[in-house]
Amino acid sequence: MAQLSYREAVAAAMAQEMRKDPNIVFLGEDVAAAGGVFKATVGLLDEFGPTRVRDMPISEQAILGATMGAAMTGLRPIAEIMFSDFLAVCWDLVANEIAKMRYMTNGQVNLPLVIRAGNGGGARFGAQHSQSVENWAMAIPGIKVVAPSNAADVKGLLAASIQDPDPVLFFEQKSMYGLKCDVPEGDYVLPLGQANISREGSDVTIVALAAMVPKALKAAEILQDKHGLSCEVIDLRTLVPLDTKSIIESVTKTGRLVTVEENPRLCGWGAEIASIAAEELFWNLDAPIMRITTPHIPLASVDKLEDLMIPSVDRIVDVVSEMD
Amino acid sequence: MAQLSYREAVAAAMAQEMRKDPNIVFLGEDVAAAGGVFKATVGLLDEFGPTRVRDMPISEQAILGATMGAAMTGLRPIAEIMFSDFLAVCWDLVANEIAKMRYMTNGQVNLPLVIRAGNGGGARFGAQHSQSVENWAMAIPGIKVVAPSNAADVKGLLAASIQDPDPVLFFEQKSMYGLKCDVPEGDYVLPLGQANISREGSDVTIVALAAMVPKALKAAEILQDKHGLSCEVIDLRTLVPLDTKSIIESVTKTGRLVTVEENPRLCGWGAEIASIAAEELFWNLDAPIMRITTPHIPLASVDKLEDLMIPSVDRIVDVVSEMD
Amino acid sequence: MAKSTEKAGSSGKYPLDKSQQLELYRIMAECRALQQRAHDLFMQNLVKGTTHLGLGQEAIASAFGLAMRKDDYTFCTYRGHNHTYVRGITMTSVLGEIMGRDCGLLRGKGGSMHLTSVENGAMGSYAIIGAHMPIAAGAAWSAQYRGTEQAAVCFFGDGTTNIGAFHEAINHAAIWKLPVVYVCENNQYMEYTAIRDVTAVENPAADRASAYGLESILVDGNDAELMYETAMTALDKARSGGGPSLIEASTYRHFGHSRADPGKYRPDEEVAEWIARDPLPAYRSKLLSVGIDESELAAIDANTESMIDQATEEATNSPPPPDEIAFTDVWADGGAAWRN
Amino acid sequence: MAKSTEKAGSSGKYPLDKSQQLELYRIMAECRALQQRAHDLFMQNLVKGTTHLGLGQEAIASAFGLAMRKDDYTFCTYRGHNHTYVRGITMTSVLGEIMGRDCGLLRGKGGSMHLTSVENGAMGSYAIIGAHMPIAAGAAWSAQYRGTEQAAVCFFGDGTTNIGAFHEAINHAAIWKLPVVYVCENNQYMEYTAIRDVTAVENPAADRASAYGLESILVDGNDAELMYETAMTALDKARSGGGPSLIEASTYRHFGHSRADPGKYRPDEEVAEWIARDPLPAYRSKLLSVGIDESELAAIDANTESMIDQATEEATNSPPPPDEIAFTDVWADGGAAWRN
Ligand SMILES: Cc1ncc(C[n+]2csc(CCOP(=O)(O)OP(=O)(O)O)c2C)c(N)n1
Ligand SMILES: Cc1ncc(C[n+]2csc(CCOP(=O)(O)OP(=O)(O)O)c2C)c(N)n1
Ligand SMILES: [Mg+2]
Ligand SMILES: [Mg+2]
Repeated sequence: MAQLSYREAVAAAMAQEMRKDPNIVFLGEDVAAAGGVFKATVGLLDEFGPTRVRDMPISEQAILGATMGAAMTGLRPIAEIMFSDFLAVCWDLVANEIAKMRYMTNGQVNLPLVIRAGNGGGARFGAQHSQSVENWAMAIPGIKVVAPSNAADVKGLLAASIQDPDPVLFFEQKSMYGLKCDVPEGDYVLPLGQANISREGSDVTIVALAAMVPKALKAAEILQDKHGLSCEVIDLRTLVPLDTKSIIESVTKTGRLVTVEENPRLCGWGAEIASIAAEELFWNLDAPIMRITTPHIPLASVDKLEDLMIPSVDRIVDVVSEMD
Repeated sequence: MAQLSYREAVAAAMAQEMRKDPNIVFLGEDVAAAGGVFKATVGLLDEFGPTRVRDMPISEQAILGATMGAAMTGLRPIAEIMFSDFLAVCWDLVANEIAKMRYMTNGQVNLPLVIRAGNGGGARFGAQHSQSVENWAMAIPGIKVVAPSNAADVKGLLAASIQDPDPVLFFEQKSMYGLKCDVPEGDYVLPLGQANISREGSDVTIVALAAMVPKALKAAEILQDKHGLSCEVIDLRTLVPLDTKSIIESVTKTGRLVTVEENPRLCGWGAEIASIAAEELFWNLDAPIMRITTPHIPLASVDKLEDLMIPSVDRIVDVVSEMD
Repeated sequence: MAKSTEKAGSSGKYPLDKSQQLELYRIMAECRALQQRAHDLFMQNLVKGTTHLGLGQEAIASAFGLAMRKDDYTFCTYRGHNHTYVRGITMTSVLGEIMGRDCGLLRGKGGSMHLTSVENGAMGSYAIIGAHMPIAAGAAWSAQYRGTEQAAVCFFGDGTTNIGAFHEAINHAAIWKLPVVYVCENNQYMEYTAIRDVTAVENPAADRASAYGLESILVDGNDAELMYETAMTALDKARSGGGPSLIEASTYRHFGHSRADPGKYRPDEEVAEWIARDPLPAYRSKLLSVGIDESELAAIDANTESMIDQATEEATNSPPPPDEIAFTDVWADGGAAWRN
Repeated sequence: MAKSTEKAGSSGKYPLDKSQQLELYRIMAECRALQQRAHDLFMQNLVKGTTHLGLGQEAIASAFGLAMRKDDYTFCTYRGHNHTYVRGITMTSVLGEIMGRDCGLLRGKGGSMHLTSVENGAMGSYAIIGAHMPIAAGAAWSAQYRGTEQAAVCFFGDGTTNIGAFHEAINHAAIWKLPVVYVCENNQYMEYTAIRDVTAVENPAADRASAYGLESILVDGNDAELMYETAMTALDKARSGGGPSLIEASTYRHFGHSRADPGKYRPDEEVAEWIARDPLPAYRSKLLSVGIDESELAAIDANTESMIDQATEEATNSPPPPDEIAFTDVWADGGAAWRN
């Protein structure tokens, strides 16, 4: 095991896969010579050269269009959209083209591609550079959605996303790029669609994603120590495919469900999971299902206000400890 | 009362408001000379002239950008995005600019604008021209979302949207443009954020929107006749603001909740409402909450397959009649 | 980077021999029959959903069909029957698709606007304006990267030149010198609005070529042999590393924009003038004038007619697709599951 | 529609009198002080979030600041401190915003990238590349419709010329003859990538003007008086119904792209060459050379320094914003409620 940061794990996973398959190519803005504005792709240009690692103009539609066209014709491209907020300028390519092409053509078109994007708040970048838009992606049939919570998962899940035959939107948590953890060396691939039980517990199931996972774990500790509550924390890792099995098993055991999501409140993935539980686990539930989210408001820039908006450890503790 | 079609009600509402306020202007593709590809704006060019009713190039970003810039500086523009699927090519303007500008500027910017778009399936247009994307809009804080189910509501709600000081995304149901009903003559405005109890009942609450409303009503009839079930049908009419009060009152009475939505399954407005009920009405519920949706699949083109995918009267009857 | 508003004449660099001429005529005639039949079937209420016909515009797709290598890629729009047909699919599969039959190219899942035949290099018909332009650049990038000397050809309309994706795609193709040929079929209208009313320059594509460091190419899109020469020139350039081309070919659609549109916004004289320049009879006359025997053309015509009749029968007799396929092929594993 | 790669010289049509010259110098000096102080505060760790400085590019915003009418509209980017400041806001409000204080222009809700002062016609700083270009066209449309002879000015970078919204906005402005002035500040780089590496033409804005039927305008953006003349020409044209202009002004940012960037991708000689062309000392020398007394400039310098010191103190002493405002002003009623 080596200690790698979240950003280093991005480059490690890409390099691992690019070494194996010369058809993997990579493009984006400032990704080659500069190694990415988040420095997550440093070293790839040096190792793989300028025909495989390429800088693009500020043309997100051209980036994703090129990615799609290349994937249709034998390559396995990886694209970087710098901030996930910018998916809005190329959403047509994601939602209308990439996600629908295989289905519309009765299965003729293969799209083995990955779109990486920096996601989420906490960096005080303001409303247009801090959004968590994993729920935008989850709402579109035909695209897989991954959002890892630590460097080890970044390596394993990004490798899996690159190997996957379907289009994957891979959300990297901007606020976590610097965080290190033990990451398996050598070839390391995790399955898509398998949640991680980050902490076992018997009283309440807390479902979280990406930056919300460490907060949920911290809250679970406090809830155990201060309130004697045993929380099971599920790190979803991927939203599509969704590991409903793990959720169902856990809630069947605990009888209580709380979701913690960073996206704004309405129509988030928490609502999807809460609804699944309200249909399929209704008779197992001992208490109302609680969703903890960023309020349905654009994000403020200044630290003090941003911190009020994004779910905090305290809010999780408060909500869980007050559950019936 | 006059009988008007859904499309005639669009033109009627726009004309009603444009007569009162010379700062209301209208732009879109093929909307002026041609009266819109759905013929929903026929007559407006003749009545209000070419400085108020304007044809645009195929430049959706320019259309919504112009709309936003004009709204910021004293006009009250109405934009048409022909098919709601095309919102994907100008989603940045909706999600990142229009929805966030007032908040980011600490309340400085007024955006009294309306974006009208033809929404939904049933016309056999295939996956890129048939989507129901009201859930995309609901997921974005800062934009109001309206989707009427009949011509009378079109008139009242479109008038209200035009008068509203905030940006409104107004979804017109493509498959309903030809449907007529009694529409109040003269000045007619309905409040935004007020659901309509389309049918009263005591056993089950069915929440529906737009084209799903007549289906829910038809299903309610059958459920009464064949199964002796008394269904209350709520036509949401607007998703933001959301009339949770009407939903809560109804479910408190019936103890059962079913949502019927046309958008694909994951993260739809049905999930939002089911989650609200699972949190706030948990102790009032007598049965699992059921969501009826289009499956999480792009839409097929041919009638036979499209009809299998979009919720039908039969599916509503089946689900409701089998509820515990 | 020269700018020209003059239409190009023939360079004589790619003369067609007689067999090629007959082949070009055959392709055009078949496209025409297909479009006419699609229209007739619609009038008989046998077409489901919308259709966008390229009747009147066949010379462009046909010339490219003849000029392209089998392994080249095409990208086209909802008005893509001709462009897809010329790559080698059957008439039955087109008629079946628009009629919603199981024999349809996509078994009814895509519909008229999405004809695609990957095995023939027809990489899709796209219904959101502009989207396929950057996608075509991607296919060209792939060919360049793999070193195959394949080219990608991307057809689009005049109205498409005003959307952002047009700009991004062509700049990208130019800076990476991608082997892609962008072909603007200027049929003078977007849906119901004349292109001149909404465009800052007279020739919506040709007058913008210089913004990407490209040559301005403006041709008569109803002149089949000139289109062939234009296609060959651009394809050769693409294959030899010379980068992209942007071609503007002027033409006209004889019918309205789509099945719903009678096309009444167009002045009668304008329609008449363009119908007089119909590319198919024009090419027929030309072939007669260069000495090709009328019987050879008549044989092609007769064969075309029997093909389209047979296709109509096959499609009409084909059942609708089975229910199950509504729920397949979202993912590479053939399924549609989003959960375990 | 002439195409030019030569930079324009002065026409002498808009000579500045001495008071205007001193005013232009003052505005530039204040912008410079503001940018330098923002940088220093960042180095002291007092800036929250990101900042994008326009240090080195002040001549452009300043000249427009002088040239514009009070009721004109400006639209700018995340690199918008100068453009917003010249419309009449206080230094305190800028420093307060980047430091996250209650005295900030947006009370911390927007941050460095979103400075806006509607009462001064500064209609927003936009952080998604290209978006403000069509929005500026909308403001110009509003002015045209209301018949006010206001103009909208939209500042953007070289990198922005490759995104779709650029294309859509300028075509729209051209066909409607909107009173909008598009100003490309070509500082040679997008974030870390040289613009020449990703653009099909040498001059990313000027070489594309002809694609919209516009004149190609290429100017030295570090020459304050030439910028003033260029601004006046374009504004007069806009007000008199002559339609939009597209100006490319070459310049350079002295620092990196944003606070996180040391700017190491730029060759030392290139940086040195551009610093030698710093617009502020250049204008100072020019004023001295035309006979303005050094004491007059020194008085401006001294006043600027005391202004920026006072603003720093005010901002530093301002508390952070109160919690409540996080939950206000989503809607026109001042609230954030999405349900009843
Ligand atoms: C982004 C987008 N905007 C609008 C439309 C609706 N639409 C379909 S075809 C069309 C006209 C296209 O004109 P042109 O590019 O000239 O092609 P033509 O139909 O003439 O072949 C329009 C506006 C669309 N499909 N996509
Ligand atoms: C749509 C979009 N893509 C990418 C970015 C990230 N980004 C921010 S600034 C910038 C460079 C912009 O370059 P330029 O237009 O030359 O302006 P400058 O920063 O030089 O003033 C980029 C790529 C963005 N904000 N929006
Ligand atoms: Mg056209
Ligand atoms: Mg720049």
